[in-house]
Amino acid sequence: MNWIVQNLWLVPALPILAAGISALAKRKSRVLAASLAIGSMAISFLLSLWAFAHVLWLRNHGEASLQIFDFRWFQFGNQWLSLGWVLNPLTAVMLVMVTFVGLLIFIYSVGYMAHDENFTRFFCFLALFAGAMLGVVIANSLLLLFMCWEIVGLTSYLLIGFWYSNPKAAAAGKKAFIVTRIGDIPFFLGMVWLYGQSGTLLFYNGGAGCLEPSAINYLVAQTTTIGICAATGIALLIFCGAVGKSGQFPLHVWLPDAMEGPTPVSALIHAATMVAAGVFLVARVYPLMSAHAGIASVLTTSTALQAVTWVGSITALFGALIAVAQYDIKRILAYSTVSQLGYMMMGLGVGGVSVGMFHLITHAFFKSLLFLGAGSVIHGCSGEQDIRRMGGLGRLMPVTFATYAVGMLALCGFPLLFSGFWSKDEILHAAHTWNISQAPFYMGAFAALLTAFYMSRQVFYVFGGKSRLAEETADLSHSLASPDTTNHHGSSAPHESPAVMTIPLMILSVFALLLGFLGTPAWPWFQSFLEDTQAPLDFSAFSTGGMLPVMLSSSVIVLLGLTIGWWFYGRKPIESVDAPDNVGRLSPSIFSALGNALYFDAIYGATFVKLNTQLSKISDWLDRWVWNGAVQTVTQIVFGFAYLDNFLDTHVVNSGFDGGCQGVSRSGQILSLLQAGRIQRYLKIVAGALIVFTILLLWKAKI
Amino acid sequence: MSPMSGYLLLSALLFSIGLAGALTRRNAILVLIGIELMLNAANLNFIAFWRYGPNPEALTGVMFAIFSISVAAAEAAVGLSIILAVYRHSKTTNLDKMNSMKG
Amino acid sequence: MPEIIDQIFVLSKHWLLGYVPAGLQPVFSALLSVVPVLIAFPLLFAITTVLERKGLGRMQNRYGPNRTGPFGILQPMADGIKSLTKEDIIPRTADHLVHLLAPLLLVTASFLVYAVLPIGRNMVIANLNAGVLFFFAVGSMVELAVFMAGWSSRSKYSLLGAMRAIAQMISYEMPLVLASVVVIMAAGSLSTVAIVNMQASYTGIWPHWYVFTPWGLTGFVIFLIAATAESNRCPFDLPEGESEIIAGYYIEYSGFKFALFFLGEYLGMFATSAMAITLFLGGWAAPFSFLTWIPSYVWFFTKLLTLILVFIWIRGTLPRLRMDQLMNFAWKFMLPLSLINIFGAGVWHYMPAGLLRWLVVTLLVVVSCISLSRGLRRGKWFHVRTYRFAA
Amino acid sequence: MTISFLLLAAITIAGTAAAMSLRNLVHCVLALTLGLVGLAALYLQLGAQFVGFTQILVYVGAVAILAVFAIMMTRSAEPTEPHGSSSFQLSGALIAGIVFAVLAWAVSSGTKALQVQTLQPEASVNQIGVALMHGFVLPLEVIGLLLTAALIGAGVLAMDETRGAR
Repeated sequence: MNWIVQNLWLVPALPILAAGISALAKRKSRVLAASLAIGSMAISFLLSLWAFAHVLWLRNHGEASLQIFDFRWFQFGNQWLSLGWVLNPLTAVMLVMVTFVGLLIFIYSVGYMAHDENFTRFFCFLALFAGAMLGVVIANSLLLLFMCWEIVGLTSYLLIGFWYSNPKAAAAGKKAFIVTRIGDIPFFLGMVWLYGQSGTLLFYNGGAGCLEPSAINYLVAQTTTIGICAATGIALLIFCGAVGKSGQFPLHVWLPDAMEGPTPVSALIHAATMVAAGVFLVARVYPLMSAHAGIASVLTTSTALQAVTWVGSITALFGALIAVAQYDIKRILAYSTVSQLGYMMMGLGVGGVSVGMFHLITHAFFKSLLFLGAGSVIHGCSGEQDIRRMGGLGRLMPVTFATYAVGMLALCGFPLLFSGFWSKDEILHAAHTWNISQAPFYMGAFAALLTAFYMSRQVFYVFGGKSRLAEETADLSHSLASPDTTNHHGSSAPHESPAVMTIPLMILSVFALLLGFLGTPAWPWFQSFLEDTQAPLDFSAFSTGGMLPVMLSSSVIVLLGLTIGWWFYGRKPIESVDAPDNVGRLSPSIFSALGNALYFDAIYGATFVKLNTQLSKISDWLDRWVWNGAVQTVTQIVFGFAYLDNFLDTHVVNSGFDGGCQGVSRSGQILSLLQAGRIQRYLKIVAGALIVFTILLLWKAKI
Repeated sequence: MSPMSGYLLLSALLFSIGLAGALTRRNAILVLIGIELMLNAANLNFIAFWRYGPNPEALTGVMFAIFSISVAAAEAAVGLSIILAVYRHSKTTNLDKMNSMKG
Repeated sequence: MPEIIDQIFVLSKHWLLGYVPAGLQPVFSALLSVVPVLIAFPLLFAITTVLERKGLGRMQNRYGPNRTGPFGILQPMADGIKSLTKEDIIPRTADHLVHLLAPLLLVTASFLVYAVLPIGRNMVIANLNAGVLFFFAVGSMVELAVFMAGWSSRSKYSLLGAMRAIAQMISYEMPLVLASVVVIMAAGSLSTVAIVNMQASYTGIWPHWYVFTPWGLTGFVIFLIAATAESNRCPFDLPEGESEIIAGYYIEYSGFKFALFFLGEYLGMFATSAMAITLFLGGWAAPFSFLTWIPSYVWFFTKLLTLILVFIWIRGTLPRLRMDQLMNFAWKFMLPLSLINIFGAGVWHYMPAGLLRWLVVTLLVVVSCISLSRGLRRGKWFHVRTYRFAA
Repeated sequence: MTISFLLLAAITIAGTAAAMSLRNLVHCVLALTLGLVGLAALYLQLGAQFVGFTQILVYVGAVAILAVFAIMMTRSAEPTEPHGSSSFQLSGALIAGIVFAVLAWAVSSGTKALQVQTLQPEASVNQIGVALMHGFVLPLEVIGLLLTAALIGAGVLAMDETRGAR
């Protein structure tokens, strides 16, 4: 067995080790923490490249590209609990992506967090997070995956709430933790179910793993009481975990709020890796997802995959709609991420692993580029996040602007040149040929239009026109009337970020440009790499299977979206901070609804949180008016009777009733003896029970 | 009487002595000691069953006894520190006087 | 011929047993093993007292006892006679029974631990499967004896001394046990005989003592320090510091009971020294392969006397610690270091033999030792004290 | 039913009974120690050397000392404790007596059916170690976790609250 396969564990272990060491380090040892984190990540990156090369080598030599290494962890009873890691194309691609993007973000963070006093802690968490994410990627056991998955959840909580003294950040951290936990409970149930059915949690184990044909066939054959086969049930439960982690439709609420964390965290967690973990999970258990009764052919789609598709397409449309009406630069990107994750899920559902994963990889690059660019903008504007207060930054921050534009065009899917185009087009094409329904295709196409629109809106707001930040500072200096403060704020005139931040941006933008050419229809190298087939260079692929019409129409859609964006925002520059949004003027009510994320937080608040309050209010009202009125009426009547009754009572009923009352009170007293807060009395009762039960047991044995 | 029943009887007697102590004494420390005694009686049972039982090579009884001793040690440590904490508030170790939940 | 001299005690025991009826043989066998130990070690105690007093005297530039007998070597006899004839005073409010039992328990426990110490080849009273565990289990009884002595006297000083002694002994028992764990890991056995046998082989002329490994050396040093504290000797003699609590828990004892306490303490010291020898210094094994012709028990007692001299030397050299320093030293330095040492022994076990593992384990131990001592120093332990004199 | 068993049983019972009935708490703990040492000797007699020594190490070396410390720190060494009402004591003793009677009945009626192993089984330290590291790893880990938690918990509980709040 090759060295890299045996020692693949080093890839996640190194960052975790770095995190452990920097957790013990002093708060002042900033250089140590940063160099540990970056160094370990760099080594992990090199190891990942090695692993990638090894997979390529295996492919070229026609060997099985699935390499596993299992070991026994510990024994309980007669069973051994095994863990292990797996190296296949999927792992290799994810490893390289996570370590590379992670490394760039780590370097970027050195500049971004330079002024933070908890620098050391930040790098500790960041390294732990990256290690856990890599653990998710290499895990060959659902249990190991789940463990790392939970560490990822924990670190995301820690990182989102990194500025915990800000109550919003603390609340966002909690929200992210709790919402993803809601998804994790079904995931855990699915895991338990899977273990109960197949007796193993290893994915691949030389024929005995739970993702291998024998186990899958067994699972498909099992039927549950509600009529679906066990495989589908387990797959749906596991998918719930992915829904939580990837911010899919019902559980997306945490992702926008998570933007309270430092921007590198947003880039790392909420663009490149953590949210991708959900998509990755679905890709990892794809054999389980796609398993269904009957013949396992590619054309029919399992129930689980249908669910994935529908959830994904709804999320894609939904996220894009909301992103249109946001003002916070990071929130726009966050909703865009939600939307793009929906795309990935949709791609997984309609087209298989390679389609969804291709978008995941390209998206990781350009979305982290966008986030880092946004971070650079925020850094340059001294923490300002509202796009209405920006503007004109294109001249002041040329590098950021150029790279941001690349990222934006890649996200929009600008035809032919940018990576987003190819990956998104792949998904749309797969959706077009889906045999269940055409609705996901149209939803995806509309989301693409919206994507182009809101991204151009954001870019025009931020980089176009003239700077509106000055207005703000003028106001501030006026209100505070203190030259010192003005000077302090005056230093916040927009400026280009330092090289440690811009260089990662440039590297990422190169990848955002070029990565798409790995997976064009003419040369689908990436897809064939994941699916273990050969990829010929074939330009005729464009014209087959309706590929060309889809490409053309999506190009038109993107250009249309960009044009609309220009029409509304670029044609004449935005004048002032308080000017209403140009689209918002068309239909303010809808726009504000979108601006408030379709009131989803409010809905959750109103339904789950307020339910109690409402119920109690209703009860209060009932109590106050209905019952009380009735009671009052009855009381008056009763009063009348009472006078009559009193006479009878004192002489006839009283004696008997008193006796009853006394009986009740006496029995209460006797019972209260039992619960007197005296431990020894409880112990006596336990001893008495022991006596009684032993006697009963012996008696039964005798007879 | 077989040797095993001798040990079992002894264990039962120890258990009863511990129980009697836990039931009759007023001092929290002594009650805790009584409970420890009951645990020890159970340990004697485990060892006796291991010695005379059908499957001694599995070492289950010995293992049980070892784990139970560890648990008893942890229990004693935590129990006694609880008593200390309570004493700091109420200035008594008499169980009858510890009848208030207030700190 | 050397074998016969080496085994002379074992052989003579068997020879003697031949004259005993078969039914009584187990009893006599035990008796023949126990009685020599019961005689030899108190004798050693007697020698040590005079040795210590004379040694300390030399270190303090005086003679020490030199009146009784030639060079004062009969001093222990005189001491014994004095303590036997002294009046045995029991305080009026004392708890008589416990007051009486405390020194007896101390001495009994101190003697019991000798059961598992191999004094020479094939010379051990009981080769127990869990010998090291027995040693520490019975050794922990000493704490109870100390408490009984301190509490039963009904004196504040003795109770305080007892509490100090127990706190100290419990704190140092942990590094003591953990330091010996490395040896148990290496030997794969809790039996003292097996541990010594593991060390009684040679590469060339060099023995396989555990002290000649980085973890073994660390363990040995920790063990020695903890043993000093366990036996309440200087510089850890706070429980009996004259300037603070007069004589600690045996303040109210006089006469022969006092002598018993003294005996118990010295026996405890011998026992821990013997354990240190057994665990780290190869027990009765000769230090070089060409010296194996010297009988094993001679080696054992040579090593024991050397260690005792080290103890005396330490006592004559180092000043007494403060109570908080003592506790901090145990919990913040010794305990973590011994835990790291265990880890180091594990690393040693799993690395291939060679120079690399020497380097790695040494580095681990040294680095952790330095960083832990830095941690101690930050809390201003052992810093240079400056005084301002009235000018 | 050998002499040594009877002797050790007598020591154990005498120790524990004294521990539960003496008035002075320190005497109680000392008597308890005696009883537990007797119990450890019984373990040795049954061939469970490791458990016996562990019993001595844990109970004599740690629990008894701990109890003594607790007694000292709660000032309950003086026999000022007023015994509960005699009816309270009587009922407790009665219940304990009945429990013993029932258990004795169970033992005497139950052990007749048992096949009794006459060979002395072996439990060397090696075997125990192997068992701990193979079949009983999970309990061992759990116990380790429990002990750590107990260590921290006991420390926190016993910490002076004015210092803890700082």
